[in-house]
Amino acid sequence: MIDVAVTKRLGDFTLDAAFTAPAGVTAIFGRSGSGKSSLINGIAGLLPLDAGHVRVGGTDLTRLPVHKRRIGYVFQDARLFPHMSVLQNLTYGGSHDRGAVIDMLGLDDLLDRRPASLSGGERSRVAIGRALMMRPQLLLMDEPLAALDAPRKAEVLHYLERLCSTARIPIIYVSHAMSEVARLATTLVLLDAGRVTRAGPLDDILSDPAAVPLIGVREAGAVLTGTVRGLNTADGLTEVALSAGRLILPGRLGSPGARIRLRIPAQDVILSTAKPAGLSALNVLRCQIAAIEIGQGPGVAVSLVSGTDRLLARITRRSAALMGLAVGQEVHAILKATAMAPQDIGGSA
Amino acid sequence: MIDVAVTKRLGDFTLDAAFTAPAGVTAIFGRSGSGKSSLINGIAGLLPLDAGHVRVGGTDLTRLPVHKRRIGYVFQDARLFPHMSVLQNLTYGGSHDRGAVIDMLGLDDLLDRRPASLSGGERSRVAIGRALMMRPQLLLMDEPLAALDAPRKAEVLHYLERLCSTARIPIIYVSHAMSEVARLATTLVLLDAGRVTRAGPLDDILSDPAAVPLIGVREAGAVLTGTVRGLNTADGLTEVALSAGRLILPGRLGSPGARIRLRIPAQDVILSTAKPAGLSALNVLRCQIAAIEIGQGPGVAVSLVSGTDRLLARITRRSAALMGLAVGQEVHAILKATAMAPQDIGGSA
Amino acid sequence: RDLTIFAAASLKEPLDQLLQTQPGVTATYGGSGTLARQVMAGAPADLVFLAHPDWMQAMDKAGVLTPGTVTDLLGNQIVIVAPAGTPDLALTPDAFAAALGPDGRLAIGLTASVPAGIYGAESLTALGLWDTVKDHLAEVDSVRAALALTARGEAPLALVYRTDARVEPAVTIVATLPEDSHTPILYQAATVGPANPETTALLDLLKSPAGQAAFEQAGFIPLASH
Amino acid sequence: MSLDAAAWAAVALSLRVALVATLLGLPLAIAVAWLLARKQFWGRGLLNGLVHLPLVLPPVVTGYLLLLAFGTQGPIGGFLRDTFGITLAFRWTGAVLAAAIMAFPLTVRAIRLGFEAVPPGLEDAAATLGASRARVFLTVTLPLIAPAVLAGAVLGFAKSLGEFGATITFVAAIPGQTQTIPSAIYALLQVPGQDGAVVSLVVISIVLAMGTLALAEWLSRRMTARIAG
Amino acid sequence: MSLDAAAWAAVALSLRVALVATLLGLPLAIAVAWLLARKQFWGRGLLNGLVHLPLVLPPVVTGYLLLLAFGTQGPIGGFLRDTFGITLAFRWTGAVLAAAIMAFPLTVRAIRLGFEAVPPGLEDAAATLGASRARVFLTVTLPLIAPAVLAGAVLGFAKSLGEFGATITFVAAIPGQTQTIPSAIYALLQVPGQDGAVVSLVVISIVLAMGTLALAEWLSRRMTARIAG
Ligand SMILES: Nc1ncnc2c1ncn2[C@@H]1O[C@H](COP(=O)(O)OP(=O)(O)OP(=O)(O)O)[C@@H](O)[C@H]1O
Ligand SMILES: Nc1ncnc2c1ncn2[C@@H]1O[C@H](COP(=O)(O)OP(=O)(O)OP(=O)(O)O)[C@@H](O)[C@H]1O
Ligand code: MOO
Ligand SMILES: [Mg+2]
Ligand SMILES: [Mg+2]
Repeated sequence: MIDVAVTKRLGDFTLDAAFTAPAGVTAIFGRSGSGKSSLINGIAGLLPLDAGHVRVGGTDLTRLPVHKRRIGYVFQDARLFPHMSVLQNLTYGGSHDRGAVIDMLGLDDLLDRRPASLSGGERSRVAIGRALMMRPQLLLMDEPLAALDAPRKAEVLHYLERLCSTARIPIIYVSHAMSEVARLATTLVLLDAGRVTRAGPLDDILSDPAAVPLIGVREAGAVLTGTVRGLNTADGLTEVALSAGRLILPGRLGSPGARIRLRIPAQDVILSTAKPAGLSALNVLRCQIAAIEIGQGPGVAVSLVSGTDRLLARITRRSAALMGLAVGQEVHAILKATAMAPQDIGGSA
Repeated sequence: MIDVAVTKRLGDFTLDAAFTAPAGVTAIFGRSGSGKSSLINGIAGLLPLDAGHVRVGGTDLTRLPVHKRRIGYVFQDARLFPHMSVLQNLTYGGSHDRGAVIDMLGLDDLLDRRPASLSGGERSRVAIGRALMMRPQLLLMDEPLAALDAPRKAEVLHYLERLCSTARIPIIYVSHAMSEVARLATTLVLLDAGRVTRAGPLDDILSDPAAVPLIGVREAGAVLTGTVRGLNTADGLTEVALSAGRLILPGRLGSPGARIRLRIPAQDVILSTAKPAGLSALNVLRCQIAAIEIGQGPGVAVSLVSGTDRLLARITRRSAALMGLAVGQEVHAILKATAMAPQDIGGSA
Repeated sequence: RDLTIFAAASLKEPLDQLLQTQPGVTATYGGSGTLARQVMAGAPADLVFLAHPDWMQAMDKAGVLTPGTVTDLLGNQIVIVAPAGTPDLALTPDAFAAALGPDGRLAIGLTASVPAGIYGAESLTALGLWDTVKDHLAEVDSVRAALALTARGEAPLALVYRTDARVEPAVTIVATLPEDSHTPILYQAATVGPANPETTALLDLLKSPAGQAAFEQAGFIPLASH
Repeated sequence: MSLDAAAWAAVALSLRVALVATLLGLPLAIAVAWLLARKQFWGRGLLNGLVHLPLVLPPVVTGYLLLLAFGTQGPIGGFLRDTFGITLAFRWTGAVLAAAIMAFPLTVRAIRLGFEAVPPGLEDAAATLGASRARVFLTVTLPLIAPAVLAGAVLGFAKSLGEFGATITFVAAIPGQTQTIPSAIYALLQVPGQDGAVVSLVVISIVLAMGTLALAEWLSRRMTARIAG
Repeated sequence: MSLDAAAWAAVALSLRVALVATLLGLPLAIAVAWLLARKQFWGRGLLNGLVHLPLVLPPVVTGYLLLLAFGTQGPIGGFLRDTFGITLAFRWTGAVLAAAIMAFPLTVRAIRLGFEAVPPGLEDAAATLGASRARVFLTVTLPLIAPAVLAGAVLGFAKSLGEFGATITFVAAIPGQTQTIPSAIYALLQVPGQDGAVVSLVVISIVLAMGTLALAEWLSRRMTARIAG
């Protein structure tokens, strides 16, 4: 449980943000300059607050000096120690999971090098590794993956998920990329001009048509939890049961019985009034339309219910009219299996 | 026309990369540590070369000192001058398009501030503006948008497109994000461990099923060029003609007659053997299967021809089997109109 | 027990020579004012040997000297030197003005503090030369620095002790200031602290004919007589 | 205070000498610091040694060497007199030279540290923006090392105020011309019973130094504040 | 070379004094530089002034002040003698004190510039990694300012080698005890015909200084190379 309230004037900018979050990953999402870095600096104790408090797991850290807070911090700029080797940097705060971290981040060949000769992405990997090896009681990450390429990003995300679920370390994660956020986070805090505009469980906010303008058209979508039913080793697909149907997803996503999180971006959902046939898309869910939200642009957000799960679809206004969609109507939601690539499929929540 | 050959040893790492590119945007794509920054440092004249040459538009810059090359450079780290205001930083190399650049980058309120008090994203916006205002003969950009939020990213991409097509400034663009690259670039250079593994027109490489492993599953896809036919102001959709069909896309994409570039990621394409009906997806193209590439994982890359256009679809192996797909077969490709959000739709090439 | 003499820097050469026969006695040299202040601050000196009586008096008054041991040991002469080869100089304003020229300078120890400067100013005043030279002085912190200025040809004239002038080949003595034009130049010595046979013996050595001869050889005028 | 006109003249002269020495020495100090910090060349070690020499040698020796080189009979002094009509010996200008040379190692060191602390990428960035080496230096490097230049100037100014040995040996202590505060203090110290005047001059020195330091701190804080935003 | 035993003793003593003064002065210089660079407190300006004082005052005055305070009759000197049995006046330890004090402003300035150039975020980063203030200082700050500390030490060492006025005033020039190279040169300068010995000692000074500088440059280059990777 994290309970944070931070008030601070910085020139013309005023940060006045408070939120509480359960264990797990809390994503802080907001435009450039909205105060994300300042907020987590306040949590780390690096920004002296005008007022506020920081509580983690019931302990009040507000009055503790930075080094006693045991809060790991991956800075937006890497802040490696230039006079130390990569290995010395990594182990400065501890060397928990040393081998695993070095492996995951591909740092093996870099251990003797000095930060000055590293590439941008190599630097940020070292910075991530350094914060992980201290095994903090709370981990702050400020756009940690911005400089990483896609395969490495996927690996690190996977590790963070495991860290969060097995080691139970809460993470506060700042990012512009909703795909990262959605995969990891259980709680979402939306920040705008120094204030929290929305905070709560990620699934609720992402599948709320009213939140689409706050999050951005491309980022909205549902996050579902399903149970692994079985794995077909021949074609590498996994069957996942939802409350009212099943999905066939690529990859080995866990052993039967495991619970996993799936993000289904609103724009990847196709609606059909007739039951589709002869399609390459393997996944079709029967749904009922719960709400239709007409936005400013050419799009319409359609909120769907399938069993106890909620989905969000974004289609054109013209399609909605042509299909004659109405609240209460039964429709088929078509999801492409490949569209849910590893990056968007999270481990158990 | 850009003609670059760069050889340089850096510790254990050897950069040995050469490519030529026509005017327009050349994307350099490669994993972290593959030598992207070193390569463009060599082009800018900041990394003394062991051997090689740099020619831009027929002029040999190899022997020119950095400041005479007129090559704008947006660094991976912003490198703002800490003792100057934002405005002084911006105009240090010139003040071409001052108003437009300040507007586009939303820098108006920051002009009197010092870099030390800027947020990460604000810093990188100033760095971009500074390079643009010098109106260079070649623009190098090293992951310039990594710290920007999605709406700002879209704006900057749009501006860069205009810059490239109206001011005819060639751009060399380093990025991990294929969505940025695909939208902007005409030429793609793939770098791996200091060597060029593939270089050529973007469309060819992206729609080549054989290049999928090099680029990454999620990034592969076709880039098509179409002509704007008309705009429906009522529902905000634009009709675009391809060589053998038409697409309905969201947003105002240009006046009738304008040529625009469309990126269609392979994983966003659904195939159907029957002509689909009652779908929310507005776009269905009749295609013929040109090739089927079976990969390592659960996916299959299907290369399609529609008129003179080439598309790439990525579906599961199971679907391919169920549908009995074969080379030469006629299929329907279903594309969601909203899936082609502004970010993936480029201006005329 | 080792004994230490605090002596004016100008005495270095003959005193060192004399002490070669006295193992266990070392000499420490410096400006007279500095040495006197150090002795008053408790410096481990057994005997002081200075170039001007003023500081002797100050020490005596401060009670650091063995009462009644202040002894006149040596005299000296002050002379005017010029670069080698210069003819003799008459002690008249005109001759001095001519020798100095429009912007030539007379190098001299600080007239307020360096003993040679104090004696020199007194003498030049008595001889009616002060007004001629007073705006043409180059005051320096030691006689040796004054000598160097003339030896280097920077100053056409320098006022120094005869003892210094003798050994510098680059200069020649062009005038000797009469002894009655200034208070007698006195090098005094005294023992420090309570009376003590060893220090008394040392003072006696300086007074002895052998001691006096060593200084006379260096150009000083012996004043101590048994 | 119990000071006569000569003493006040010494105060005025000391200020003038220290100020001029600092200002004249600064450009050269910046150039030498730049060479030492940024360039590898034959004789670099020698130059570095030469710069530090006035620190290592007793001031009197430095004064004597100045006399040999810059006296009217010396090679450089003769050249200066014959060519430009400049005389240094026994002039306040000579005191300036002595002070500048004695202060030089201090100033150079501080500025060199400044050069070495400039973030490497910024000058590159300026060059890509089309700035010539000179412009990069004036608009990027120099402003960034300004605090170090200021620190060097303050050290040099303080040293110039306190310089005694080299000055009196080179240009003597001519009241109103070359008699600086330290020479005046030295003279007073050699005379019994002048302690009051000595204390006055020492207090003046201290006040001057404190004033300079306060001014420098204020300037430096302003510079840092400008960078901090 | 035409040097007698006393002159060689002066060389050995100078080296010892300069070395000990530099090493003993360094920790205090680092502490004071840290205070001046990082802390705002009442009396900061005063401390800064006090540190610079030996630079501004004629060395002889500093020597007298030392004599007044640390002499056997002085308050601190008396205390040290009565409490710890330490005597400084007229001992080589006093020469160390004089050299350390004269070198102090130079050393402090260089180190202070080092502190001011430490990138601000790195110490924060170390603190988030659980490092106490002391550990941050020892493992991050100090290594980062090492080149500045080295520069300060070199300046201080050079100054200590060359220090004359304060030393001779505080501890006199007792051969074998307190007579350093500069005092030996001074004494030789008083004697006609000793120019050869003077030149020898000057050359030895220069050689010592050059050697120190070369060593320092080498060390500094090694440090920078380690950071550059
Ligand atoms: N001085 C050096 N010594 C050893 N290796 C070096 C040196 N400089 C760079 N390298 C290595 O060269 C490789 C290329 O670096 P570069 O910065 O060009 O990579 P990049 O492609 O830009 O990576 P990123 O996407 O992470 O920024 C990296 O593996 C880096 O570690
Ligand atoms: N000292 C200061 N004076 C004035 N404004 C400041 C100061 N420090 C920060 N700000 C402003 O506060 C706002 C919040 O900054 P912060 O770094 O927290 O943003 P952010 O959300 O992390 O942005 P980004 O995504 O670009 O990193 C910014 O607009 C910044 O310009
Ligand atoms: O080196 Mo000094 O003794 O300060 O002039
Ligand atoms: Mg930020
Ligand atoms: Mg890079």
